[in-house]
Amino acid sequence: MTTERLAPTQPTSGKRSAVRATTWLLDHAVVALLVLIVLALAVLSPSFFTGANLANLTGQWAAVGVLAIAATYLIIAGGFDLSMGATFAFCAVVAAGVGTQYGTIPAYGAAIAVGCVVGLVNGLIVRLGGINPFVATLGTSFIITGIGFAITNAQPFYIYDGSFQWLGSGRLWTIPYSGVLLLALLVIAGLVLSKTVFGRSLYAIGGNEEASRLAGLRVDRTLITTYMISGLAAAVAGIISASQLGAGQMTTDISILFDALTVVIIGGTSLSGGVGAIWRTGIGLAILACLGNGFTQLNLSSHLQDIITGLIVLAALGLDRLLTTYRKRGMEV
Amino acid sequence: MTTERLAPTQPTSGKRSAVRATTWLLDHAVVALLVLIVLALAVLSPSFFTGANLANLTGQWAAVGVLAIAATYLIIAGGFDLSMGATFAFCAVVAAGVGTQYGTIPAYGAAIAVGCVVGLVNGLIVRLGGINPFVATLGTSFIITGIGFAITNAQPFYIYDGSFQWLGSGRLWTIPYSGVLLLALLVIAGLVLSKTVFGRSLYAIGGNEEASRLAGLRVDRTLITTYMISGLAAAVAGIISASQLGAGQMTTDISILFDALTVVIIGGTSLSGGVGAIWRTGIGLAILACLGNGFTQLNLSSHLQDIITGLIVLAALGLDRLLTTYRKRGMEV
Amino acid sequence: MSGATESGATALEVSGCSKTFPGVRALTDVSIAVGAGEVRGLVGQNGAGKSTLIKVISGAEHADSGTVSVNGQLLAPGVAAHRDAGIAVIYQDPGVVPALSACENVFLGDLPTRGPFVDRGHMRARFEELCRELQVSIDPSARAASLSLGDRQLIEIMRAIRSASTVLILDEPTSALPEEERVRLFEVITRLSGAGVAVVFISHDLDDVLDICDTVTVLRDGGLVCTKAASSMTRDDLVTAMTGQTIESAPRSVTDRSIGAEVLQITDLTTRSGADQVDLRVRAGEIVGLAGLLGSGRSEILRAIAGADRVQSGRISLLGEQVAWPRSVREAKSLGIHLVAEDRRRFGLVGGESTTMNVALGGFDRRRWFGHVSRSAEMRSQHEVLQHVGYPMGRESQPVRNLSGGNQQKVLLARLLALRPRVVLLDEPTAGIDVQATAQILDLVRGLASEGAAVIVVISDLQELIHACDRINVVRSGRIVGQFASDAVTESDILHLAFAQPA
Amino acid sequence: TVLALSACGAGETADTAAAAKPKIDAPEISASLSPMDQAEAYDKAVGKASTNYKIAALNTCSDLNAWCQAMSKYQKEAAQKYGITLEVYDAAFDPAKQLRQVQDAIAKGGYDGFIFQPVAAAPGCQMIKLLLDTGLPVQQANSPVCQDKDYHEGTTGMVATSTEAYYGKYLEHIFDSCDGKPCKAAVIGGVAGQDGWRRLQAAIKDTSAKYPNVEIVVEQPADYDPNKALRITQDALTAHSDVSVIISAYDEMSRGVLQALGDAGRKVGKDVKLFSIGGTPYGLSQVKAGNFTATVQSDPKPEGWFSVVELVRALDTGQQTKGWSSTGDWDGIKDGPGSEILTVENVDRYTPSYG
Ligand SMILES: Nc1ncnc2c1ncn2[C@@H]1O[C@H](COP(=O)(O)OP(=O)(O)OP(=O)(O)O)[C@@H](O)[C@H]1O
Ligand SMILES: Nc1ncnc2c1ncn2[C@@H]1O[C@H](COP(=O)(O)OP(=O)(O)OP(=O)(O)O)[C@@H](O)[C@H]1O
Ligand SMILES: [Mg+2]
Ligand SMILES: [Mg+2]
Repeated sequence: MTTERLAPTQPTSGKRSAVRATTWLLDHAVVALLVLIVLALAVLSPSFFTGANLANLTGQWAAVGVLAIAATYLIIAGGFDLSMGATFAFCAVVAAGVGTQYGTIPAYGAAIAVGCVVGLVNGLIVRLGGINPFVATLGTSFIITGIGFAITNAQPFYIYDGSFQWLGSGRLWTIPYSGVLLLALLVIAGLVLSKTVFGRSLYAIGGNEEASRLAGLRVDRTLITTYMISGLAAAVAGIISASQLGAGQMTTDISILFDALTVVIIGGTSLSGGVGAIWRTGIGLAILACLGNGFTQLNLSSHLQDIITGLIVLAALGLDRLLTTYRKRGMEV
Repeated sequence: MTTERLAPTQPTSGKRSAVRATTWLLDHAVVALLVLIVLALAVLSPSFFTGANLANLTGQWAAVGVLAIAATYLIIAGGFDLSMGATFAFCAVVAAGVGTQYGTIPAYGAAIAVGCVVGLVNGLIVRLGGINPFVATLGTSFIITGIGFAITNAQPFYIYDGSFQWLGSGRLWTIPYSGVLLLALLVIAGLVLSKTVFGRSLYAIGGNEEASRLAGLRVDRTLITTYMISGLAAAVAGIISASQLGAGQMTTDISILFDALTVVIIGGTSLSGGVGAIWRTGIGLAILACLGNGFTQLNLSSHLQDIITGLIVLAALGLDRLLTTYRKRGMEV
Repeated sequence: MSGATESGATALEVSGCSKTFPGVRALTDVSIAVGAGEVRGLVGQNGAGKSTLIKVISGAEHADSGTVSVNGQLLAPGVAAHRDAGIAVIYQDPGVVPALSACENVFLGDLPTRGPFVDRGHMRARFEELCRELQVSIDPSARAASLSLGDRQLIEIMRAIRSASTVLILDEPTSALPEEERVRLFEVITRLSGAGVAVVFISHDLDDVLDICDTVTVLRDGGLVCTKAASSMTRDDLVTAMTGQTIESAPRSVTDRSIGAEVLQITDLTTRSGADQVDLRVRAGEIVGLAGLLGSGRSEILRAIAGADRVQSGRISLLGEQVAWPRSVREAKSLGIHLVAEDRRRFGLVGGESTTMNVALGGFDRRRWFGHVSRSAEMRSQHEVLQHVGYPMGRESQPVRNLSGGNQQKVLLARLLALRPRVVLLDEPTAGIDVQATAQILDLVRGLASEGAAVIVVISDLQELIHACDRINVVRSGRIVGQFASDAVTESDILHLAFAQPA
Repeated sequence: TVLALSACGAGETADTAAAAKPKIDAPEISASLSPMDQAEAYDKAVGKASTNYKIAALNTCSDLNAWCQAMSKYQKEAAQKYGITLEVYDAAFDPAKQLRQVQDAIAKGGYDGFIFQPVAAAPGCQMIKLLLDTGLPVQQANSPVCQDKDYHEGTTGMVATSTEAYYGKYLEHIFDSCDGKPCKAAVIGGVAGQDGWRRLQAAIKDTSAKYPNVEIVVEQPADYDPNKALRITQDALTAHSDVSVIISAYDEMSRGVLQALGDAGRKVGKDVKLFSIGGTPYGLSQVKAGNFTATVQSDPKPEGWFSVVELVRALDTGQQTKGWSSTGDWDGIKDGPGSEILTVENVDRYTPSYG
């Protein structure tokens, strides 16, 4: 009886460290999930754990990954950009279209310029107009799609050009340049987010916008910049895709955006803002990439793929939830 | 000079009522938008203002409208259901599949049961699991799609049965029964939302969940019920579609959900919860219906339609924003 | 109140209540009994468990063990059941639903119906009745979003007294109430208790508690310390019971500070949000207080000076030199003007971030966007200042939302101190904070002043304000209507001026 | 009917790059035969592979609808008959996924050849290049890539249905049905920007130029969604009550068109003609019932079956089946209904290979 009374008020250091360990474990449960998936694949599919396969994966998920990085920034800062899918397609077309006429540098430049302008417009509408970001970017998404189709008349642009396709088809040893770019961006974006004033400002703004403003942060400027980063990322993803395919075409298919969001969510970045990390998005990306690769190698039906992806999304959320509850408990001990 | 100084502290009743009038006008600006569109169409397309055309419109948008009504409820209460698109398709298949074997009543009943179960599961996950509704229903959406494809093996079900198709192809004078159902549901849902305890609770919960809980509202139960209504609506929309077409087939296309959300948003129901109305959704529906109708009748490019839809979404948001600002100012007068 | 403790039969009885939140024991075996017509005070330090006890009584939290009964009847769980038994609560954090009308807000959770529909006629009639009872006029159809803060609080009070037939509980209702409404609320309490309603009143204002309560219950660390007649206790007794130790009030200390040259001069400040032709002067080492009713515009004046709100007109001089009016918080900060806003959770802290980050945030505007932020370096550089403000060291990396109100305020002060401010603007730095922490924070403010800062502070508790300041300006309808030296002023002088009707 | 074998070793046979020596004793097939006839001839004459080749089938889909399922089934049956191993990759209509699968298949290695069904022409262009770059034989199926009209140079053959020429032929049939009189037509289309709909649109543009009497009054995408088809058809009929020809881009979508026609009290065959596309079991039943004026075949069997045959032929003999093996030239069509265009006159002679 006496000991039980004492326990809550005087926790032993052993108990405290056990709680810490559990919290840490739950916090890194996505990593465990990834390890599990990788192990399962290694056993089931002999060709999974080959250098060539893993190297390919980086290039295959480069476009999705770049979008996911920017989405992570924006979501942490409390924003959202539904127009990334449309901007991605539009920028791919711009790159391919300009590239056929004026060469690679102008092509990439034009796509990036378009992406940044779209991002700027989104940022201005959302921040200065004070409009809900989901809805505002749904609106711009319609507009971008319409404009893209109208000016290309829905025709694809083909571009066969070594320099244009260098990024998409060249390789550093076995790793595609696009994959190298993705890995580099993950590292840089991770460092910027966790170690710079700009990065920490995103957490602060997403966590409490008004308090951040009153602490002297330039909230509007920071968020508009983040929307521009989002547009820029859509452009870079578009360039990667155009360069990998040697073609660009408008499409109404925004599944690439859903892939990117699924990646962010599986990683554990919260849609309510203020919480998340690039390493999480990296893990989420790896999970989705391995799953897709494994599904193909094991030749699972696309229905089963859907079901498993859905269950993993829910599992990631459940873990996150468990973590939050447990952390509260650990905290007071 | 003197009069100007006095004005803010002692507003004349004229000024006050001017403010009221402006606020009212802004609040009903979507109606003006609809009137504008209708007038434009009446001039441009001679066949627009015919009874047959308007009657057709109600049937064409019945499924979208039913989804939009439920989405309005859920969004006002601070919830969200991304899985409605998948549930819609699944329930259409269930209705058609069961209908071919067991007749109309069991078919409709089975679809409704499935819809309610999906809604219940969503509600339980979101509320009892305490998970972000966007993400949770994204997860269930994957799962429903996967299950739907797996059990139907992607086969369509055809049903030629007078009673099954009665709802979709019968007419009251010139109005399709499905259109009559939509109009009736709009009226009933509007009354329930504005005049009953349940309806008012949705505003209360969406506006301030904690205050509602402390005031004795059964927040979880109300919200879970609303998720069930959302599933039910997806089932009804699925039944309407199956009955109109005499067939049901699984699809990955969730554009019907985007249509429904666009309708809700154009109407002016806010995604942040606590604000909105069914009449607004009705107006939003009419705007989207008229636009689509006019574009086909005039055979304008669908790309242009995308652009205009996007602009209308942004305009609706801009108006709402203006209204909020103006209302704040009006209060101080 | 009336002095007489002629309380009738036991109206409310809580026996043996314990409540554990994950990892923290909020209540341990608490039993209280409140008689019909009795006004019971409930005091304790922050986190003592007062609000938790109230939530158990109202049915909003389910106790792990123990029972609640009203008039001898055990209550079923759930807010609705407790409400139907005649228990009503005015909560610490006001909660109205913005999109619903004033009237619907009063009947929230208990809308009257006629057939399937809400009975608006009945609701409105009852609403007008309540308005008359409280002698206020609120448009029943106005959306709550468009009501002033004071009116919203009134809505909550109306909601509570509407259904309080047996027990009325007030959880720090006065912390957001202006004097006028406060007085009216006390009248209502008197009337209800006279009519046999048991009242439980929670406040950190111990004088109020001793003033209006018949008996006082003290909680400490979730346990019951004592219940005594109010007449038999003094303020110091209560403090001792709450803290388990004796605290001397800090002595007034104008003398050990030298007041220097004029640092800040504001002329003709007018804002759309409420400030009206405000003139203010503050000298180095001086603490100037702003007194006024709720909604008088005190916060708006501070926010305008800090660059947080847009101004319509106004001139500002620093150390005698006229400068352009700061158009953002950032600009104000670069002039050395720093604000610690009211409501620290909403306007001060990023709850999910650590103490280290919350303190560091204050310096972000002086740094380049891609400047390196290192946690360990920040922690080292903040060590001294955190220790100085009396922060419990070792918790720097936990999210600040887990800290007590007092410690949260210390984090904000640490952020301020790290910036070496020239002008300091403090809005309600002691709101909702217990006696001990309040004393510490006011000491820190004095420390800041003695290092040469010019300080303007808003505190609603007039006694505290007089105690803390050298000079007090009274604000009414956004204007400065009078000024007092604090060693020659009484609370009633201030109130008199604050209430005076414009000629 | 088309079995025409010429003497061994004579005539201009198909390309030879890799094939120094045939691995199988196969009869020479005249290159003057149509590509589909060459494939059929090979299938009848040989019908067996020399060894158990391992082949990757990079399909546009294999289980998302009945057509995909049937096509994959016939691929597998052909593989079984020839005694080869087929590994199926299912892109589920997603070009991004298909690119990954192409890369995965190449990286995995161990294949003797590829069958490639592009999800879309533009991305498919790069993918077919990647596949050809492996030096292994690549068989194309289902749909053209790049800016090709049909066959892609360097592949072992191309078995497909819906090229622009296929639509053009059908449209001429449709426009001819106006008998040179003024005639208004509405087109209920596919998904904006997608290849199938773009090819149909291009064919409409070209064919319309030849038929000044035909006026296209409505041409709108309906996303292959019967609900949208219903909507657009109703709107088209109210705006242009004198529409006499309706062209629907897919049989399943035509069910929405039919519903709209019924609602408007219009009867196919009496005052309006409905031309559908797809030749699905549902479409055929509607043609039989007189609800569709016609539909045009798109049989999954020849697409699945002969893509395997042509690849095995290349592997075993080094001969490519150059050009477009149109499923319209398949015996199942030629000996059955006699035409790709299925109307009430010939529909009874056609049995689809699925459904
Ligand atoms: N929902 C909750 N989850 C976890 N802990 C809680 C919860 N609510 C209260 N607590 C904890 O219970 C204890 C008592 O809190 P309570 O709010 O009852 O104190 P209080 O006396 O009302 O303080 P204050 O004067 O600050 O209002 C505190 O340690 C608090 O952190
Ligand atoms: N929520 C609100 N919306 C609109 N105007 C408000 C609101 N709250 C207050 N006001 C207006 O702003 C002005 C000042 O209000 P405020 O309550 O901030 O004053 P204050 O003196 O700082 O009071 P306190 O600091 O005690 O809360 C008043 O004119 C009031 O009517
Ligand atoms: Mg409390
Ligand atoms: Mg204030």
